[in-house]
Amino acid sequence: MKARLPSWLMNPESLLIGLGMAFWLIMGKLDHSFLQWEVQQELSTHIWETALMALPMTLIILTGGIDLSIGSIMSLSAVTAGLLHQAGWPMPMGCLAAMVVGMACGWFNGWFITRFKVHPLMITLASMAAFRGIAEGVSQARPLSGFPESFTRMGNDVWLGLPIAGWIFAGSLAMAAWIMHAHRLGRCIHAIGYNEQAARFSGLRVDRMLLGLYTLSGLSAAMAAILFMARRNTAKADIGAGVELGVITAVVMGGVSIFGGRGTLAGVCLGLFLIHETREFVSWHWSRDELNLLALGVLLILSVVFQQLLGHKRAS
Amino acid sequence: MNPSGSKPNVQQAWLSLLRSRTAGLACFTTLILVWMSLWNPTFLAWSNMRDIAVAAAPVCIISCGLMLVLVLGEIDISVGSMMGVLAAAMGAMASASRWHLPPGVAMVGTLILGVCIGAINGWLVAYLKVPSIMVTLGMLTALRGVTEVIMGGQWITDLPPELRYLGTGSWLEIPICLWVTATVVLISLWLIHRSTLGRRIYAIGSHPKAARLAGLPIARTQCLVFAWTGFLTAVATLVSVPQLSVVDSGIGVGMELLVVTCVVVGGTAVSGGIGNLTGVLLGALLMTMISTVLIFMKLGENATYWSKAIQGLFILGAILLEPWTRSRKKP
Amino acid sequence: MLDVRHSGCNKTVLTPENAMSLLVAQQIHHSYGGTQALCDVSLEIEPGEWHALCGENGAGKSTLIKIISGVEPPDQGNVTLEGNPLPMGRVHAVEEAGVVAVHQEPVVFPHLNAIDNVFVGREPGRLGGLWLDRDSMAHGARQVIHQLGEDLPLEQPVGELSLAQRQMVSIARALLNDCRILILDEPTASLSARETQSLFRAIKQLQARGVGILYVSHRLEEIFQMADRVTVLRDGRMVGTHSIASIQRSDLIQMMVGRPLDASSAARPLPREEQAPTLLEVQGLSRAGVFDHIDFTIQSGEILGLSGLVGAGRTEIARAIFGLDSMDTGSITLDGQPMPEGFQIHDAMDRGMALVPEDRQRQGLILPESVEDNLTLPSLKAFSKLLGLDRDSRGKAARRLIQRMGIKTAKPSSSAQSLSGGNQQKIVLGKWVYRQPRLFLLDEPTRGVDVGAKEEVHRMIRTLARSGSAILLISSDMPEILQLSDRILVLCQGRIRGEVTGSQATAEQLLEWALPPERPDAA
Amino acid sequence: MKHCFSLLSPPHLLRGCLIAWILFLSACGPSAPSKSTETGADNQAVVAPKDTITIALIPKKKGLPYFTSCASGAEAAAQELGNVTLIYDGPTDGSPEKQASMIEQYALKGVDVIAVSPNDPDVVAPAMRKAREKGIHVIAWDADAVTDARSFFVNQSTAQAIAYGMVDTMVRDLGGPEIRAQVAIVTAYLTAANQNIWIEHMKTRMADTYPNLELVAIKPSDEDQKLAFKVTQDLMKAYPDIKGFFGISSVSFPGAAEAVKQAGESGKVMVTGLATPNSMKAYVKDGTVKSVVLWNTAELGYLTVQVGAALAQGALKAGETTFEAGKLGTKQIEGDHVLLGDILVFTKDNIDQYDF
Repeated sequence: MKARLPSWLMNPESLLIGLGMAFWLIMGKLDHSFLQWEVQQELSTHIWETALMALPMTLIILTGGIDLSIGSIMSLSAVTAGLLHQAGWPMPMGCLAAMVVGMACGWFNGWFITRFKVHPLMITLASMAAFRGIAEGVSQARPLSGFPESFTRMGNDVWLGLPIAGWIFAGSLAMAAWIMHAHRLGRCIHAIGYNEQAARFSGLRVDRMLLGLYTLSGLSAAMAAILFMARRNTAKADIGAGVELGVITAVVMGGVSIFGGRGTLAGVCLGLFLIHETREFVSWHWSRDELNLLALGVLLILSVVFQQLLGHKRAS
Repeated sequence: MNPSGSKPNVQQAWLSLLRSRTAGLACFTTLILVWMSLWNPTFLAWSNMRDIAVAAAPVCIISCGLMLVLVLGEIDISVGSMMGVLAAAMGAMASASRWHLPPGVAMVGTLILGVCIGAINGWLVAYLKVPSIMVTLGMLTALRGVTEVIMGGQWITDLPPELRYLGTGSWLEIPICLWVTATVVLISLWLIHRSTLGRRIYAIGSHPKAARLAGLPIARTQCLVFAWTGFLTAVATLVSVPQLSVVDSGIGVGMELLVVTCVVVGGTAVSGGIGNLTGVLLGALLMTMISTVLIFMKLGENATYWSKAIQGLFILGAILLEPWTRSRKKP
Repeated sequence: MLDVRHSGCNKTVLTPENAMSLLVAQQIHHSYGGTQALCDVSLEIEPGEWHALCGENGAGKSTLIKIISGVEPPDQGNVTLEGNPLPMGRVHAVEEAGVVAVHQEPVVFPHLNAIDNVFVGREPGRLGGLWLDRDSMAHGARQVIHQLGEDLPLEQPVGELSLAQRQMVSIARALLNDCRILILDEPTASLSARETQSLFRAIKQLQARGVGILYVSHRLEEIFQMADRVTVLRDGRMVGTHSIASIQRSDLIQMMVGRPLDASSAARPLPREEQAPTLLEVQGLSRAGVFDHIDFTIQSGEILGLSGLVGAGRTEIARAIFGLDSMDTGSITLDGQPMPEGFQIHDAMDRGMALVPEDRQRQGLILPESVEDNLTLPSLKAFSKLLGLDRDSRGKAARRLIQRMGIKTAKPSSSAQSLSGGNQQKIVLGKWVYRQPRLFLLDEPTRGVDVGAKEEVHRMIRTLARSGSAILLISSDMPEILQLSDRILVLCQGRIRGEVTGSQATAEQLLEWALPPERPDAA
Repeated sequence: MKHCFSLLSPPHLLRGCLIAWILFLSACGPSAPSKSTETGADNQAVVAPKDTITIALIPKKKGLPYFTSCASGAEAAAQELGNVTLIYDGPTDGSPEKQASMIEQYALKGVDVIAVSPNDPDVVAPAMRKAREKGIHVIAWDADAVTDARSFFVNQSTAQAIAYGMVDTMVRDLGGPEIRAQVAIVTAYLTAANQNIWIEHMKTRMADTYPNLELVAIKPSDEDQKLAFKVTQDLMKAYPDIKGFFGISSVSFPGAAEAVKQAGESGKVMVTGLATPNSMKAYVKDGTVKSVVLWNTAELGYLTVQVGAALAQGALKAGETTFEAGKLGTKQIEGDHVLLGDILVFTKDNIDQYDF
């Protein structure tokens, strides 16, 4: 209570920045080759899809919901695009169809959630199995590859120092930031997360907004699927398995309250960054995948505990 | 108080039971059993029923614990990885080529380890006030890493016969694991209906703020319930892993999702306060039965690829069962 | 022995009676974060005394109760029961000692039934607590609820009961213990007049047994009716303790508020003379089991009071008019234009309706958000431009509203939960005022609001009516409805029982209409 | 408009970022001089053979005893050669995407040789090609990759040979090609690339050579021994005439064998598949499994490292037909396949001689 830290030091974002700095220092001491720009640039390709899906996930968690089905939506969209490509559709049309399918899946989630008032966790737990199952069924679990080079180039090209996927993420981030900070939707999302009932009583169209957010989440999963296909030149029913855990981990690590309301996009970006750097560095330096699992788990718990302790100090 | 009202009350209770999710699940299960017995009478054979029960046993055991966690308004998604660690630890303790401890010590050690991991989860949740989904999400990842470290790239292929007996032996023609499951269910029934602790768990999950004003020991209860879940996970590990001769490093992968699905399908509210053990057990039975049903339906090869979709729609149906009837009742 | 202990703490002035006091709280200091909630507060309660605790919201009443009942340990000070110090900060031990509290917000667990609720935390057990004694629990619960003169479905989850019944369960929980001191924090806020009376009867019985009662209420008439002594708090400090016979109502208010109240505010409304156009017309509004064939009209500039017991369907009617709930049959016509079939809240809002809900904290406000955000939430669209929100004009509008509604806040960006109840209520009203609605549906606009703020809210309601808005006022507060309404409708069991012009209404008449004709309380 | 931007970067964030940037520079700072020497070393690696060779050996899934025993052979080769640094790492969950990420990492790190056992050839191919463009020798081992994504394949056995081998073993165990029998396959995931290639070849073999074998079901075990066990149990009951199971992943084989054993059908229902001898010893001894098909895994790892080292030193070039593989002697090269040679069949008689 005596020497109180300034308020800008007492929030999750600052804590994450601090952690990030500590990491960079450790990395620099242990293995400076890791910090080279080319290395970072190339390794960044591993995070863009997760990052892209983390944006709508942030908004959804801010409203107090969750979407576990994004990995499965990814696979269904990818399989759609792959099958249509095989059927002779031009790639852009295939991608468009994939996005439509992704949005349809998200809309389906949102519709059930708003229509039946079932907890999003339950609905998306079920649709997670259903969507992947459908993807497996329609593709008969076959890999679909051989996409045109003009398409795969999208996954590998670098423009102004950033991979194409990075630019897509940056664009989406700018849009999400605009929504959250400058548009009235941002206020509404926070309001719904803090107190859905009061938001309804204030005349906010909560159901419509939730429907929109889950659809957006589906769309982002479809876009992630397209980026994946371009990068790895293949579409299959098993892509995106387990990706939802990575996305949710990044979001909660970024200081977004799992109960809704509290959280910022800046925090989520830092969370994504921290997770990405940790994961890449551990396998870069120690080359032991099991340590990676250990490090990520411990990092998540520690960062949340720290956030909690800081938050506690602030409250009392 | 209301002597004339006792009869309608009974009637009302029956009606609400019929409308409840548990009844829906029971109907659903019966329907499947009848339908499958028409399709292929061997489905109802004792051996098949026994095998389904044995497969459902670990899920039931863990669900008994996880249900209480959900009733408390928390969640534990680390049970899958916990099972992996416990299996690895049990194997390493008992294996002749590793620590070579007596089987009894290995058993007790596994149980203690389970309680410890659960208690760590509980401690972080109860005393450091970290949301349980984050704690257990972290544990889910970290414990999987620990499993790999313990295994060290080698599987355990020499479980001692005493441990194998837990998984494969039977008493009075009924497999040991079913006896254990029955015991766990009985203890859980007592815990829920006849113990002070059970009332506390429901009360805290129902309204945490009121629980604080009523002076209930919230943190202690939370810690206890997580430790209990850890203990039950260890029990499930002890009776299910020795059914197989090889302890591999992938044991329990995806278990957390299966168990959460069962508990939720069984009518436990994600927001706490509501949970019915019968429903949860039915849910667990139903979820483990699906794969057997799909095999007995002898679908063609193409349809094999649709089995996951069928499972998914099945879960969706089971979850929507009750809200659907609820929303239909409204004008 | 008692004397020896008391002589040690001689700092407060001890009157001879103090030696006999049942409960003594001495020099309690407590602060939350940086704000001092209680400062040097002392209190004593004698056996069989009905001791009222008064003060505006935020005066520290609830904090004092939390400390005495052991929910929170004080920073300084001690509490003794019959000379023995109470264990601080341990609810369970304090309850064991015989000090039981009924908190403002009913301490009930919605998913448990009434029996479990009554016993939770102190279940009787056989075999050393390993086996719950269900029979004796059911018996005990039935007995204690009977003692309250109430009839509750014991096996039903409490969440399905009405608010009043839940409050009863919460009180039954407190009565279960053989208590020496019973603390009641606004127990009647959600009770109807009849239920209040039966509660008072039960308390009287306890009083006769020598139980000391610490009673908090905003309803001054209750205090003057029942209490023996009253202690007044203001801003966390003691103003004084007085025998109720020795003070006047106006004195008490002045002690609470710290200034004399505007006398004119108590005046009854004048009969309206000019005939204004009809704004809202409700015809044949019905929903099975909730309300039945509701017909009424409101004119512009009129305040229509809707009276009745809690659970009579008042809130539900307001919700249906606002499009929150569906209705079976009936039509709603606003300004000559019928509302479309199955209209939603935003339709109602767009046509100029506003609803101030009964539960301020849960339905009215986003507590963690700022005053500015709360004030502008329903009118965000008005500040939206092509490139997003126009923050300048939004901030300006919020500041204007803060000034106009007289909201006392450090800055527009402080969070709503840091404000007192009265100021929070002003936000809920103010957020609609910006939209300039033509019809206000006010559901208990002054529940749990202190006297001073209540006056301000009343003034605001009058101003709104004078400026031409129609107001539907739902209130359980009889003086309030009598003071404000131009016309009063009384609901009973979902039907309109009677109508009277405000100037002719009497409390007795309203109460008579509100009570069900034959069987009491058909729940 | 201006608010949009000011709010994208709250003041505390700006301050934090500034400090972070300074610290980042300080972390990079001291590395600047050594960085140049490092890149110099990297260039050297591409241009000319050098003293120490770094080989990254990537298995399909780390933690499988099969790959652990391969790694032990690889380690032996590395020690024998003396100038080889061996890195053995792979995804613990067997995710192809993670495997591809690892290939990209090693390519960036500038190792000399990357040896991949692709879990899904299509997914890892782009990463392997990218590594080759960087001048790194990329070879496939254990399972073949897309042809243009690697220079050599250290071939212990092709997918076709493995598949044919399993079918042939099953027929032999059942008692000859004349016997009519229903068989089922318990695979890993329905989407598992390697297993799917094997299944295709097995189907061809059955259709072409053994028309009496009827494949009644292909069921996934999701890499869960428990599920493999349950699926086998169910299949035996749903198809009472079933006579043989193929357990074609390392956990579905023991799972299936255990189910057959517990049903008391040991010796009547045949189980075969690929597995390391240790995990199958019990079943081979009690007759549930007659023969287990595998190769000498340690030698496979050994040969892979030998080939990698030879490539890095320029000793092995495309078009050669033989290769000197240390203590293994001379190995044949067919096209771009370096052949390991003999398949091992473990039976009751010889399984005790192997410990891996």
